[in-house]
Amino acid sequence: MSIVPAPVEAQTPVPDDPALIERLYRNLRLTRLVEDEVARVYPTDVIKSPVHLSIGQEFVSVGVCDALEPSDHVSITYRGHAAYLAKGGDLNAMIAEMYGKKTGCAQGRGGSMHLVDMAAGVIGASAVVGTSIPVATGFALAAKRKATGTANSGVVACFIGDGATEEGCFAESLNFAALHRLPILFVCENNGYAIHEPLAKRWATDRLCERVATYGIPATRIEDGDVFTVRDAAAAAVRAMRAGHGPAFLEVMCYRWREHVGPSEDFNQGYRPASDMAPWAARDEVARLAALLPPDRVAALEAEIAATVAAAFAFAETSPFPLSEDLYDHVYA
Amino acid sequence: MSIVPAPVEAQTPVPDDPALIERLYRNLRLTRLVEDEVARVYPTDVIKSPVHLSIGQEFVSVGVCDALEPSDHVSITYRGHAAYLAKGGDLNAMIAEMYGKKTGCAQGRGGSMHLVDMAAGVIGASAVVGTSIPVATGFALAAKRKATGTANSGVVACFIGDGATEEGCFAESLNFAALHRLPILFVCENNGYAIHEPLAKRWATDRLCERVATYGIPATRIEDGDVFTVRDAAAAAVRAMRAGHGPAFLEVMCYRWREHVGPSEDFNQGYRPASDMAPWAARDEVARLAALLPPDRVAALEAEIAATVAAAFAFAETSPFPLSEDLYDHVYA
Amino acid sequence: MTTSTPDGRLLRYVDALREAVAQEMRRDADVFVFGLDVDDHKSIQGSTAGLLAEFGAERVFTTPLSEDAMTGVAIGAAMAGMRPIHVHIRMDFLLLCMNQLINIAAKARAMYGGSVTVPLVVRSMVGKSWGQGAQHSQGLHSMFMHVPGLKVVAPSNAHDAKGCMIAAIRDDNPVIFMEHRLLYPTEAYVPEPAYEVQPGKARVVAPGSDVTMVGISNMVLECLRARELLAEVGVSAEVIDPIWLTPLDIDTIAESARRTRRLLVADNGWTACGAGAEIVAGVLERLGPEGGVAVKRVGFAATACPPSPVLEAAFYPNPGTVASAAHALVHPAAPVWTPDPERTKLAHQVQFRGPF
Amino acid sequence: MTTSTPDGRLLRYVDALREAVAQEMRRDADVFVFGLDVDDHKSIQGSTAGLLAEFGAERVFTTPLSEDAMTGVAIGAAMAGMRPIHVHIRMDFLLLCMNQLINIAAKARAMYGGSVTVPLVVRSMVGKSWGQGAQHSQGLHSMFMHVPGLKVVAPSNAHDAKGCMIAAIRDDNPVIFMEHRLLYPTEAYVPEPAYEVQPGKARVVAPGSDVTMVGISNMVLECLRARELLAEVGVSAEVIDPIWLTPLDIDTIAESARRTRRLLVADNGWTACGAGAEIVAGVLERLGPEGGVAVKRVGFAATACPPSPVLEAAFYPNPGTVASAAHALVHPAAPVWTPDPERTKLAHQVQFRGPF
Ligand SMILES: Cc1ncc(C[n+]2csc(CCOP(=O)(O)OP(=O)(O)O)c2C)c(N)n1
Ligand SMILES: Cc1ncc(C[n+]2csc(CCOP(=O)(O)OP(=O)(O)O)c2C)c(N)n1
Ligand SMILES: [Mg+2]
Ligand SMILES: [Mg+2]
Repeated sequence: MSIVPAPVEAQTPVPDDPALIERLYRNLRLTRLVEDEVARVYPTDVIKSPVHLSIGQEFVSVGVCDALEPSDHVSITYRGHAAYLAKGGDLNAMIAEMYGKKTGCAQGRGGSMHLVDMAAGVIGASAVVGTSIPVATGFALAAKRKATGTANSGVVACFIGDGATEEGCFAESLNFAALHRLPILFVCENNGYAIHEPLAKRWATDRLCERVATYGIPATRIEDGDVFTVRDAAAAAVRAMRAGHGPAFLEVMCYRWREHVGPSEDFNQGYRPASDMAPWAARDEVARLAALLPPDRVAALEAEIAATVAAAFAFAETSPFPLSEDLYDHVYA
Repeated sequence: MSIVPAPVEAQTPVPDDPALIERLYRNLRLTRLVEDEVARVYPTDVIKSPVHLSIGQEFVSVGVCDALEPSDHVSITYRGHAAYLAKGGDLNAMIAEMYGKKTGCAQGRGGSMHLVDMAAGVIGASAVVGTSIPVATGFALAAKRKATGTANSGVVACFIGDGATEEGCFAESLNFAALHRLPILFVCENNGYAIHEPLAKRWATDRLCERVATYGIPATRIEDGDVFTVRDAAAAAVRAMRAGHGPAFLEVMCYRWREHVGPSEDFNQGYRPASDMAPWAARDEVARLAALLPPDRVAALEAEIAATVAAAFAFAETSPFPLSEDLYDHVYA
Repeated sequence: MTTSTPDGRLLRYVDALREAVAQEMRRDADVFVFGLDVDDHKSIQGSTAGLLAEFGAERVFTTPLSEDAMTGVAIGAAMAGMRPIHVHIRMDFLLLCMNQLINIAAKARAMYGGSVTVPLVVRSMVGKSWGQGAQHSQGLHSMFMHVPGLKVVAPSNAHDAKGCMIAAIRDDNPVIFMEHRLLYPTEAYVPEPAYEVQPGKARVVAPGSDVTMVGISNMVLECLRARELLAEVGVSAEVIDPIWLTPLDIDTIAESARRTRRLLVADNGWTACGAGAEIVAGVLERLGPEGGVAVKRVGFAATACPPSPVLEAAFYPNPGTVASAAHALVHPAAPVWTPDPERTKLAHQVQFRGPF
Repeated sequence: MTTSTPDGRLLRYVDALREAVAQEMRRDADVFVFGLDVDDHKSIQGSTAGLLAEFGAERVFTTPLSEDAMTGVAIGAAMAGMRPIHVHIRMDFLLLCMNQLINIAAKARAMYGGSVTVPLVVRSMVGKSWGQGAQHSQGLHSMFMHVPGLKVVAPSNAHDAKGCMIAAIRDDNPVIFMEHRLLYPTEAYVPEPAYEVQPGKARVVAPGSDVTMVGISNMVLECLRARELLAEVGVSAEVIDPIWLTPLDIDTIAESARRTRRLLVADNGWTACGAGAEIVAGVLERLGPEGGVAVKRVGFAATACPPSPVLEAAFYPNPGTVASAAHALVHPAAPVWTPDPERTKLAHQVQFRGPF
């Protein structure tokens, strides 16, 4: 079930909306730069925690989150840097968290796998695959109970991997969300692997969307690797949810460029060939969107983003560690 | 989603096979008589354990088990009297178990909700809904590993209720069984209720078979309430499984005539009208098959079965209780 | 407020639970009740009776048979600012919820650096007796006591059932609320206005000087009955109800054990790594070796609960076995004393109605 | 056989595990290994390395991410006569399996009147250290110790890893096999032929007279290191490794505590209702009040494991904190003694290689 994205020339038409293109590009580029920097510093051991990079998959989070309001919520995974940032999560607090600092978004108690920013609507991640799905569904229940019935009613986007769909709570959550018509958009980032295990060793068939649809949930598979396609599909789903139409599902095919956990490429390990990545690298959305913007604008953004990223790492570097006296903080409210 | 069975005149043709008719009738009648007797003695408190009667639903178990060999296995539920008997489970040991006697199939340690007869291929029941599904799947894995590749390769039939399909382990088990092409026939007895809660409060849609089919599992819904239809569908599925075609699924619509737990009718409780039962009572398979047999044969069978049932209750009545010294038996092998 | 005058009405445990929830639902629109069968006519043995009619299906609703995900839904709704009460008719079903309860509910606040709260109540009932068997009878409180971030409570009477439920609903942490089916019909004096029985305070239910008996959940009643039997043979037993198991009021128990020099814990579950082990270890760490305290745990027999009546009777501790074990602590050299079974039966009438 | 001459090879814990499984798979065609990622090139940190190549994909296979159902599959296959080894790379994931393990695996034999056996091994690894955080670091053995019908084992060295694994595979009961990631590279003398380290027998790892220190899993190593530090201040500590937690050899521990009159349990998990509570309560029930034993439990701090290095260091007991706690038991009136951190670091070099 190896998926190849649409070649660049065959993609859906680029929208005639420079502001949108710049917004998406800024988020794509920010995430890429952040993760490149994470990968660069990782061998120096300043981040004493596992990291799961989303390099190559950023377009999914960026496309989906562009359709959300600040008051909406996202539920992310341990591979959640892109969604955290795309939803507006605090960059300084994120890097500080990875450095184990007191200024981290979880005060050094979460680590890279448990990013959270309630102010930005990032409701947290779990290192136990799948467990965030029903929790996100509970947020959607609360959103529905508080729904104003207006176009501003809150929605939840729940990001998961292909592996998470194998957990029983996924099926249970779909049924419940559909039964109660909850405003939740499930977004499956199907990168074809759970760690090193390909879909063929885990899925009886690839008819995931068809299965989800049997709950009465509109389900769409996006194969072209195009951030605009993702954005349009998410925006349509969010509009429908705000109008009370209940949950929706997106399966977005993508590819993980780096190893499952850690900063490096892993094509030398033999479980997947580098050639699988080639078509994805060829239509890298970061590069593509850069090419859609005026070069001087790209340069200006680059300087700005690079400075932001550098400042975040400096912030993390210079922030204090928690004290061992803080050990019992927050066990109980 | 209230289901009405086919009227008697509209059912599938009766097979021209008197031995088959008699075999099915004998099992139907045996179960009915046993449960009628359970219901009769229940108020006297000889059975100090909850009972879940299958009265009205017997045709599902009887039809399916007729397609099985003695060396095949069935996994049953707490509402498992019919399947236990249809698979050839020991009647005396079953009644003695309900009486809490040492001669019970579980030596008084199981009770009505945990019938087991390994010699007959009845691998046990769980009072925690759904938990038996993956266990049955494990038996199917073992069956496949030991498969002779001949027509005698073992298969497993796993009986579940409609409520059990809502548990996550159901989806997990379907995926695994399909992925490994395990010889397991999942049989969902859809009686429309989990305790007093109708499907409409639990299922987002009734597209269960369609959902199961997305795993590549052939799935059939049987609505006519006809034991021959069930038997034929099961036989076809079992043949395919023995030939290595992997799992199959039957959703058999049926109706629970009595209260969820206990011996009585419960139409006075207001959660479902007696009129829902009427069409099912009108095409009661026990009565219908009796009418298909010669009256003297029916009378002879009745005498024989009644004697068997009476003997079983007498056996249970006169069997000794376990001793309190037996308390720690079988904690460890 | 953990004490009361007996001016409340005599109310059954089940009605006290219901009243507590109804009062809190009136007070706070964010409180809702859900779980399998909370809205049917049996209404969890009456404990949710009337709630659907008063508060409607948005706040009182059944669920699919999906305990794992429904627990996550409760957690998410709680993190989003609601106050869910998730109901299970048997505690055994919590084994389907362990991942959500322990990996998420217990940890969310600490793991997210204090940025969220999980004000969640998980109600479940221990289904002792009448052939419930291995999977419908477990008391699993000690597993939850093991886990930081959870609170655990096991009220033994109607007064505490109401006060603990209100405290649990108002608590900003996940609370595992353990009920007991045999307690449902028992009555106590229960004030009508809302009140809290706060976490962390045990109650000396009956004074004594020879042995301290700590009862968990319905074992408080069995200890009181055992106390009567012991009194007949001149043994004076103090009975303590910890009420809240997390946070556990080890001080009150240690103080009593320091006086009586004998500590028996009668638990509503297995003993290995159980609440009794925790209480014994906690008390002895507190008292030090000079305490010289004799200790004993009684609880479920170390096997799966058998439905056959003979075996079931042997499986559970009862006033007779509790009294006998306490007697052996007080008179270690004496021959084993077993109370007259007829008197043990009589002891089953004893009820504790307050004052509290 | 629980003793050996040091004539085995020096083998790493991880290789000892692998060797045990490979030998048993050769011996018995019904043994198979499955679980997430057992067949990839990382092979559960090497512990399943080579098995796929030798035994093929029918006996060594990964699964979907479906821990709940996969546990049921393992139970069913075991009931059907196979001998599954179900592998989890983190013990935390067992929280997804509690229903199957506790409601079915532990109870099946008793609940079905002895008509079935469940010869199942559930391997899982505690993921201590290096920022694993709240959900990848738990030691949940005490929850399993609570449940009759399960056996629980936590070998602390390569010799026992092999012997316990072979015993677990041959056992006709479900065995929860707790490994520790920090133990994987540690070496001990391991005989090449198959042997069993049988359930129910603890080992006195190092003799002493002032205090009995029981270590669980890798805490055995930390106790040995603490013992060195204590020796420098004239305190003689006996170190005991229970090896099997169920069945638990309380006799050996009680016998030691009776001699030393001081008992410290260093656990690889939280203390509330933990293995330490069980050991303390079991010993004191055994010895009676005349024992006059001073007791202390140390274990994980009562919070979710934090990944930040400073907090993580405070979260886990270490040779220094263990030694300090033992010292306080021996010299209750003395001021708190904390070993020199430099010496504590040195103590981290200590390894226990046998003889066993
Ligand atoms: C419940 C659970 N099982 C196993 C693991 C180990 N594990 C960590 S990440 C992962 C793969 C998840 O794959 P997928 O959902 O596709 O997400 P991806 O890593 O590809 O983004 C696994 C199996 C886990 N963390 N939690
Ligand atoms: C996991 C679990 N949740 C809830 C219950 C309580 N309960 C017992 S039977 C039942 C209904 C099951 O319905 P279904 O699967 O349709 O079977 P039926 O009783 O209709 O045969 C429920 C909810 C249980 N025993 N186990
Ligand atoms: Mg993936
Ligand atoms: Mg049903």
